[in-house]
Amino acid sequence: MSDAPESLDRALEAALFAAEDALTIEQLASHLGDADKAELREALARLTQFYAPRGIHLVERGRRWHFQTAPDCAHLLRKERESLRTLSRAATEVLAIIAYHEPVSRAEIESIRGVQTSGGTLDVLMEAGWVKPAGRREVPGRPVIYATTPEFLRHFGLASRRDLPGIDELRATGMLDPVQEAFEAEMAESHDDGDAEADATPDQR
Amino acid sequence: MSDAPESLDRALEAALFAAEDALTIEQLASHLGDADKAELREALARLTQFYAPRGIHLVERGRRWHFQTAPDCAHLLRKERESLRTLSRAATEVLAIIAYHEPVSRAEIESIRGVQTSGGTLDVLMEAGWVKPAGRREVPGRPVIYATTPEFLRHFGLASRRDLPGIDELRATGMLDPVQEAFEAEMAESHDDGDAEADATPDQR
Amino acid sequence: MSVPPEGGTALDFGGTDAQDDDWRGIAATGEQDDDALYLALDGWEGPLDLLLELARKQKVDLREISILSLVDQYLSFLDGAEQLKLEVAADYLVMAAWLAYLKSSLLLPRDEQEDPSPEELALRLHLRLQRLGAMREAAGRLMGRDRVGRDVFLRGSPEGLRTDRKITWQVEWYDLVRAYGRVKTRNQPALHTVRDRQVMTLESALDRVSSMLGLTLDWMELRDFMPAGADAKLRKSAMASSFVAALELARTGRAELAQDDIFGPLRLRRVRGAVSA
Repeated sequence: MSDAPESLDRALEAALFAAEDALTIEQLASHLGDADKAELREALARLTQFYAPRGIHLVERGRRWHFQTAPDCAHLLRKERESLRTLSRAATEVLAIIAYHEPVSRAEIESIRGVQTSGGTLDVLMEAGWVKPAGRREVPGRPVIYATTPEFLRHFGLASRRDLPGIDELRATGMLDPVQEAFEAEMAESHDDGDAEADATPDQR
Repeated sequence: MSDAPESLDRALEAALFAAEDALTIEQLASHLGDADKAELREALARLTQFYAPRGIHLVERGRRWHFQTAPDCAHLLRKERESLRTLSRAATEVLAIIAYHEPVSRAEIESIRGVQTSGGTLDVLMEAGWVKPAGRREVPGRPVIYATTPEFLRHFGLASRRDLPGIDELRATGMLDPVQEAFEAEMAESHDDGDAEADATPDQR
Repeated sequence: MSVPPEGGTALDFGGTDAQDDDWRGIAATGEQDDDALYLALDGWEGPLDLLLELARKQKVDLREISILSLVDQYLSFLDGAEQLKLEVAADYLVMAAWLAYLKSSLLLPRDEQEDPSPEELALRLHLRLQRLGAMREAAGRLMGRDRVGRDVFLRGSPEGLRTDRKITWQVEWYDLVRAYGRVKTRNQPALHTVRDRQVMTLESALDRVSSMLGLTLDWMELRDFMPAGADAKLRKSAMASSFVAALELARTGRAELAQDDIFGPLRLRRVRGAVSA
C-alpha cells in the first residue's frame, strides 16, 4: 500500500498534517478543490488503516479529522510537555453530567449533584472549550442549557457522544433519566407486582 | 514495511510529529530514553524512505529533522477563494465619473457627484483593478488624480473610452430622465454652441 | 417535613463546590488541627456527596445499600464532629434532621403513614445516590481516556491551512452608464468647464478697427470690420470687440458713429485730422 499512494491520499495527508484544527469532510473537500465526498471518505478510511500501526494516527472526532500521536507513545512525549491543568472534582462531575445528559440546564446539573454549582465551575469548562451554551429550555424562566463541543470530543478521544464510556449501559439502566421519572417508573412497577414498597426499598427491612 | 513498524520508528514519528521545532539526533535520543544514535540514524533513514512517496516528508535541514508537507502538495495549503460581490452604487458612480472625466482628483469627483466620497470607495475600485492613480494635478495641494486602467476596458468590453456613450446617447436612451429644467436649459444652450458633449464625452480632449 | 428538593431552590442542600483538586476522604476528619472537620466538610460536595461516600463504604453496588444503616452512619459522622462550624455545616444539619425523621418513619409501625410514605422518600434518596454515583464513575472514566495533551499529542507546529479570499467585483456596462446618467441628472449644474475658444480681444479689435479706418474717410459699417472667413464663434467675439473698439475710438475723438434707427446698421468713419494709432 505504501508504494504508490493515491494522489487524494497524499493530498489529505498534507492538508490534515498542516491544519491547525481538525477538519470536517466538507472543509477538506473545499480545500482540495471540491473533491468528491464519497471518495474522501474512502480515502480517509484507507489512511486511518494505513496509519493504525504507526506512531501517528488519523482519527475522527465529532465528524472532524485530525492526526495525533499514538496513545502508547505518550510516555515518550509527556516528558517535555507540561501536564494538563487538573480539573477540580466538581468540574469533572459537571462535565460528565453535561456530556451524558446534554443539553442540560444548571438547575438540572444541581439536582443531580445535590449542590449548587458555582459559576466558576462552568466557566472553567467553557474556557477549556469543552462546553458551550446551547440555547434555552422552553420552560418557565427559560434557563440556559449547556452542551459539549467538538473540542470536547477531540480532547477526550471520542468519535461521537455515542462513544462516551458506558453510556449505553447507563441509558439502559435508566441512570440518565430524571429521578422523578425513575421514581414513577419504579412505583408503577412495584404496584404491578402488588407489593409496593417491599421491592422499591429492599434494603430497609 | 508498513505492516509492523519498529517501535523505534513509531516513537520517532510521534516525537517528530508533536515537536514544536525540528529536532537534532541528540534531542531525539534524549527524548527517546537515550536511544542509540546509530540506530536512530538508521530509523530516520528508514522513515525518510517510508514517507518519500507520501503527502508528508521527513526531512533533515541543518542536522535537524522534521516533518513537512510534500513540496508538490504545498499548493494545497493555500487556497484562493473567489467571491463575487456587486459593486456598490456609490462605487459605480465614482467609477463612471472617473471613466468620463479622467484624469480627475477626488475633490473633482466629489464636486461632480455632489456628495463626499469615502476613501474606501476609491480603494475598492483600485483593488478591483479598474482605477489607478495617474500622477498629480499641478494646482495648489497637488491632489492625486485618477484614471481608468486597461483592465477596466477589458471588463466592460470597451475598445477605448470613446466607446462610452455620450450625453446625447444617454438622453436618447432615457438615462437622463427625469431631467431637471435648469439642467435641460443649460444643455440646450451648449448645443447651440456646438460643443455639447465637451463635458460628457472625454474622447474630445 | 418533606424530602429535600432536588436542587435549584432555596431548600437545596446548598453545599459549596470545592475547587481543590483532591478528594479528601473520610480520613481527613482525623487531621490534627481545629479546622479539620470544617475542611473535611468543605471537601465534600455537599451532604449528598457525603452520603454517597458513606454508601460506597457499605457495598459496591449502590442498589444494595441499606438506607437505615446509611442514615446511622451519617448521623454518627456528624455527632462525632464536635468542632462543627455551624454556618458551614447548615446543609449537613438539615440533611441530618431529615434523615433522622426518615429513620424514625421507617421504624414506626406502618398503620398511619402519611403520604408520601417513608419508603417512597427512601427510594428517592436511593435513586439520587445512584445517579450521582453513576455520574461520578462516568467522570472518572472520562478523565481516564487518552486525552489530548496528556496521552496523545497534536502536531507541534502545523503550517496551517490558509484561505486567501479574493473578491471579484461585479458591475455591468449598463450599471456604469446608468450611474453616470444618474450623477449628471443630479448634479450637472454644479460643474462648469470653460473651454478654450477663438476670440478677438479688445486690443486686437482696437488695432484692427483704427488701422482699417485709416484707409478711408468714408462711412463703414461695423459689419465690414469682421475678419473674412471667420467661423460663427469668432465672428460673434469679433463683433462684440469691434463694437467696444468703435465706442472707444469715438470716446477719444478719433472716430464718429452713426446709427439711423434702433438695431439698424452701425456706421463709423475717421474724424478728419485725427491721427490713426
